[in-house]
Amino acid sequence: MNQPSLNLWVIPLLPLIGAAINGLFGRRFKNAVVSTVALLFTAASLVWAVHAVWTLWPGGDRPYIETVATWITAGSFSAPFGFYLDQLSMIMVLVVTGVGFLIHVYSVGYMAHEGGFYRFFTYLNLFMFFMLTLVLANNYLLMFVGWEGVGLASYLLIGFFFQKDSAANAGKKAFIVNRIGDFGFLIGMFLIIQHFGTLNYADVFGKIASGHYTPELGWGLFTAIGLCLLFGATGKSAQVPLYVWLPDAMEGPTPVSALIHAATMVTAGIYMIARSHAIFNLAPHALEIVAIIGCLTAIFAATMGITQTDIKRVLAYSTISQLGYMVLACGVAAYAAGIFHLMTHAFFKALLFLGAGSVIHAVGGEQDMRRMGGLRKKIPITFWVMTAATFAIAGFPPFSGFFSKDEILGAAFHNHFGGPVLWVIGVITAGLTSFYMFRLWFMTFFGEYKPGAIDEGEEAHAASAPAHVAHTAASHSHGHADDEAHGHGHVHESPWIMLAPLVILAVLSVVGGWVGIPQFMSGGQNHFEHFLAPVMESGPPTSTQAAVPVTGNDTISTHAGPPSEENAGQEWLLAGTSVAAAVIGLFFAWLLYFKRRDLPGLIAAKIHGIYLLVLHKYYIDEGYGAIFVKPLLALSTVVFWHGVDQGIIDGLVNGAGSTSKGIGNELRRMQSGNIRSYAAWVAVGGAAVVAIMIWLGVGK
Amino acid sequence: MDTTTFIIVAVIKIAIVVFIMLTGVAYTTWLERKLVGRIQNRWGPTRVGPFGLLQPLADGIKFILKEDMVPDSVHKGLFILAPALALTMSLISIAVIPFGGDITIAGHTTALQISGITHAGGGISDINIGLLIILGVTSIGVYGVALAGWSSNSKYSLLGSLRASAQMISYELALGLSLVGILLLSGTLSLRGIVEAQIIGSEHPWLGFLPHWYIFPQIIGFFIYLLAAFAETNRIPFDLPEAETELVAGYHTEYSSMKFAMFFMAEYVNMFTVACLASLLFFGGWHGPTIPALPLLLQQLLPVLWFAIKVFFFIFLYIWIRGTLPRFRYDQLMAFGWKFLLPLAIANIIVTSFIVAWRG
Amino acid sequence: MIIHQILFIIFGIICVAGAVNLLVQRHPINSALSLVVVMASLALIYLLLGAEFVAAIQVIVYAGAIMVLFVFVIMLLNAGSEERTRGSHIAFFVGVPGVVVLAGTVAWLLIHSGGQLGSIKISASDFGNTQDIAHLLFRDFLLPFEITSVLILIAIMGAVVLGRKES
Amino acid sequence: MVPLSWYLILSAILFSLGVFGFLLKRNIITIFMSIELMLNAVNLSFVAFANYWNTHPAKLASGANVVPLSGHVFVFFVMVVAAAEAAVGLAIIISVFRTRETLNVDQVNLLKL
Repeated sequence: MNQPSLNLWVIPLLPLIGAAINGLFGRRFKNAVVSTVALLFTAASLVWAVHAVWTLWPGGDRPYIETVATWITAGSFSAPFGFYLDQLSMIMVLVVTGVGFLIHVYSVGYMAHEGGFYRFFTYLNLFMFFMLTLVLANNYLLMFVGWEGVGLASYLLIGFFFQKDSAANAGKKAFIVNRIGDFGFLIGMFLIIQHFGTLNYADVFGKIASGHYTPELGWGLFTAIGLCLLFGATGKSAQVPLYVWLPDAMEGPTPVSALIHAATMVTAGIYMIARSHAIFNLAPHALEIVAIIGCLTAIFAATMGITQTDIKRVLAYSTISQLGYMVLACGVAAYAAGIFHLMTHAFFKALLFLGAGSVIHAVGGEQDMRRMGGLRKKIPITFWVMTAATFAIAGFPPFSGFFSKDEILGAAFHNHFGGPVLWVIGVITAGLTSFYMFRLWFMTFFGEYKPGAIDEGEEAHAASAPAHVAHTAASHSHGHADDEAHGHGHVHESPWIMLAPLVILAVLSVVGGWVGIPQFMSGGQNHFEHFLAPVMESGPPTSTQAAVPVTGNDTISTHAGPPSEENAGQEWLLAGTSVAAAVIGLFFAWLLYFKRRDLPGLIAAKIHGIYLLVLHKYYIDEGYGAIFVKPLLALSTVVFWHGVDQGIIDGLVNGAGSTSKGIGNELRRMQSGNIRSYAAWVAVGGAAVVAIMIWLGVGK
Repeated sequence: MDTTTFIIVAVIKIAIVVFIMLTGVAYTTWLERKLVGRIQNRWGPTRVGPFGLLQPLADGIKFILKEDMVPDSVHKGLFILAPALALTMSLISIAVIPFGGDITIAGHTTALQISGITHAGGGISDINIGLLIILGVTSIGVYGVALAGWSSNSKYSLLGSLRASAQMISYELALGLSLVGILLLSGTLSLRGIVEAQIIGSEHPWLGFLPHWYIFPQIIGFFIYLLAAFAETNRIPFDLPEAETELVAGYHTEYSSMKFAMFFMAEYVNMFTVACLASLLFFGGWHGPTIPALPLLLQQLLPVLWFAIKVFFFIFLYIWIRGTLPRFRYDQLMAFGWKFLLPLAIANIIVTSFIVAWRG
Repeated sequence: MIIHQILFIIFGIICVAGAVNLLVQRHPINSALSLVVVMASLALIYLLLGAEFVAAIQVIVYAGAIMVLFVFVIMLLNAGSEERTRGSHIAFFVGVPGVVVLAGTVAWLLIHSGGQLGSIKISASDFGNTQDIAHLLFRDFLLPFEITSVLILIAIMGAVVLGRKES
Repeated sequence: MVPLSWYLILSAILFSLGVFGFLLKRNIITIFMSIELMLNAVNLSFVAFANYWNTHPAKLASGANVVPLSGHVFVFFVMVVAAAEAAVGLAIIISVFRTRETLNVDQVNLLKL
């Protein structure tokens, strides 16, 4: 179809220009100029993205593929600078640019008093560039560029307060853990290259769609690719076992946490799995593992979230948990539901983080919820938007979270592989989510405002917890006290430049789910799913469907499929159950943190062992430290540092030096200062040259 | 012409030319003494023969008969070699100088030039690079002076020869460059060719009466040549190498009898060479009025007369200047050569080549 | 043209004799004069080859200017006979064999395959006359020619700087 | 009809003698003269080859004709370089003699560690 070029390359390029301007000249600009530049280019990117989506909306040729330039050509393999816009990347690009823009606006207010203002916006714009590259790329390699780039931006922004050791360490941790995941992604790409000879989506999926690859022919290959990609996704999207970096990433400024570590970057893994659904569809075992990992992450992180007292850490674990949901959705082949949840999550989690930022801003840099309370009256707008977000994430209808979560749970229930089990875990997670979110809500906004207070639970915890763990927690809770100290004592509402994005996001959190009201409720079709359907079914449904009887029970269905009329009752039941779980969570939170505030301490004392286990995040960090980091460190120290580096490499270098020195010392005797002896050497050299020329027969 | 005849004719020509040249040299000394005497208001040689005409002969006999002294502690080989080298080199120059057209004696036609060959069908060809050979031989002549001074193992000699070699190298540049204008105009290095170019050009005289001699377009080149030639021949006012008031007698202080005579002759032969060259290059060589009424032999010899007259004019000029001008100081000499003559010669070349190029 | 061969042999022998004399003589002025002899006879060999311009400038530039400069410097420095010093062992034990090998290989090569090269015919045409060289020099080789003039200029300045007495 | 190899042999002999002079002579001026001898030896082969190519027309690898006369031009350039070299070299010799008061190269051996 002939359509005008959309110039998709402009979308990522605009933030890059902004980053370049701010990065190169920002030091000399005033803050107003820096923020104007950053916002202008982000807004332009948003406008361009909307324009592109709008152009394609009424049934344009999708996917729209645009190749700007050849990047790498090696033999038959080539990876272009190409961009790819289909329904999936439309949603992603809108979420990224939209939420990104709002967070940029928010940041102008939030970062107003921080040092390195220009640096912050440079990094933020740089992040936008890479993220947009990631979602718009038309091949895995370019996606990987974005993938690595957002990792870089994330590293830079987590370590934004680099004067602080904990921030710098958190940055390094994020980077290194991500690298481990990237390794999997890379291996996956290599496998794709080896077997498909290309990394372009269109070609890879086209080859799969051509039907040469039936599950039994290539299930080993596809499982391997799928697992490798999944490993990559666990790194980027903070899934078990590589989730450990995300809580620490909260060291970054709060808008960063909102943008990168909640709304956009961490969803890259989900996007990647959804993008590769054609591969996963052919790898049922890989999908099973995806589902298991998602499920595990969801419940695991939810339990850890219960005990956290740092407001941002609660949200961080919540993010991990919600990401687990999305991975679960992918694992049960409900990619559309996963993406749907991704979108709604982007709205309400960004809102939660920004709201938390606003709260932190209001109480002067305090992040420990135990020192908050009763803020409902003092910062009413923040309270209301936080309320909307909390209800959204907890899954109360008609907030957006309800619809997306319900989609996932419904799909999980219908999954062939352990459907009910997954569903039960999902529902429990939903209840836990509701519980800890309302815990946050109650602790922050209700009760008495008690700056400086430490309740009994904390004392008990401090008394019993090992000292170094306490130190970690304390360093986090006081994290921004130094840097974000703008006016202790007086609690005040944030400026409108911060509140405006909050309000917009709040509206989105409320209504964002309505685009995907399931069929059994609305009676019509699920618009969101319908919208995404062409992409998600661009795989070979016929072949997979045909494969079902061959492979038997273990095979997946590509999609849970719209439930039939008879199942509507069951669907209502499932939805009701999840709402009930949310309500139960709300009730317990109200009971423990509003009605009987002494209870949490008692319970913690009662089940002290479990409490400590959860409080210390199941000692996963310590376990990793003992199993991987320390042996690696020891190995590096003994073998690579002392052995290879000092012994072999330094030995070679120093040996080369001392050898040449020795040779030079001997050859120095040749330099007698006697011209005639020099001439003798010249003569010998000339003789040698002539002899060699004759020997080789030059000129014959 | 077969090789034997060629050799015989060449030997005859060489003998005649050398005889005339040496006689000329001898009588130039007489002329010089006479003229300088007159300039200085005295008689000059008068005792030997009428007007002292036999004086050169007497001098020659004296030189030959005097004891040939070789001082101790000289470098003997070079001490003997040096005067011979000087005279040889000056005489070699004569070999390429044409004195006229050709001459027919007893049915044999030959060129009035040692290195010239007359072709059977008429026309004469001489050596293509005659001018270059003269320059090269002149430059070799420096060795005579330089070695003489050095081998004498005497400070005056050494200083004289140092001065001589520096002076001759310096002025050789100006000398060579002053001739480039001529070469540009004539387009040949052959001396005969240059003269013939002037003769042929004279069929259309400048301004209707001036012969087409290169003195007129190359007046600057001519004066540069003249000055450089004076320096090359170590004549006053550039006779610093043998400045008797400073260096006793310069490079030939230690020489006596026939060896001294050889230097003496070399200097006068060089004067002749330079004078011949000046006549050939700037004054049309043997070009002059022809008298068709004369017998063939005389007709053929008439150009030689014109040439001799022109050469005599330059010899006279040499002597005249010797009797008139004082000697330069050494730094003046070097400055004059390097800072005045050389740039002027280069400017002359540039202007000439522009004009030549402009006229196509 | 047996006469050419005879003349070549005569001048060649003079050349080699001069060069040997250059080595044998212990006083630099004798060596310099030997070199002048070599150059003069080379000029005659050039004339035999019909290269009259090259022969002329060989005499004018080499024998008449460069060697005069050498003689001048020898005279100026009043250089005496070569001293007998214990020279460089390397020059004797490495350099001389090296040169012998060099000369040996070249000689072997020339003797072995020199016959294939054929002879030089001295054509009656005026090959190597001044005009042709001038055409080549001022047209095809104009740039190198100008560059060498710059080289000469630099050499002059270098000589002046080196020769100037420290004030 | 002189064989080309005669010229080349003469050239080689002169060149080797030059090298021997360079190696064996002690006086710096003589050494310098040996260099001039080597240059002259090379010039001889240039001129010989110029004549040779004149009577044996040949083509270069690039397909262009060999210009025989360029041998003469090379000789011209060699002479120019030799002249420049002599000017500078002799100036160096003079300044060396001024400071070291010797022309013996074995005694001018400061050029070492």
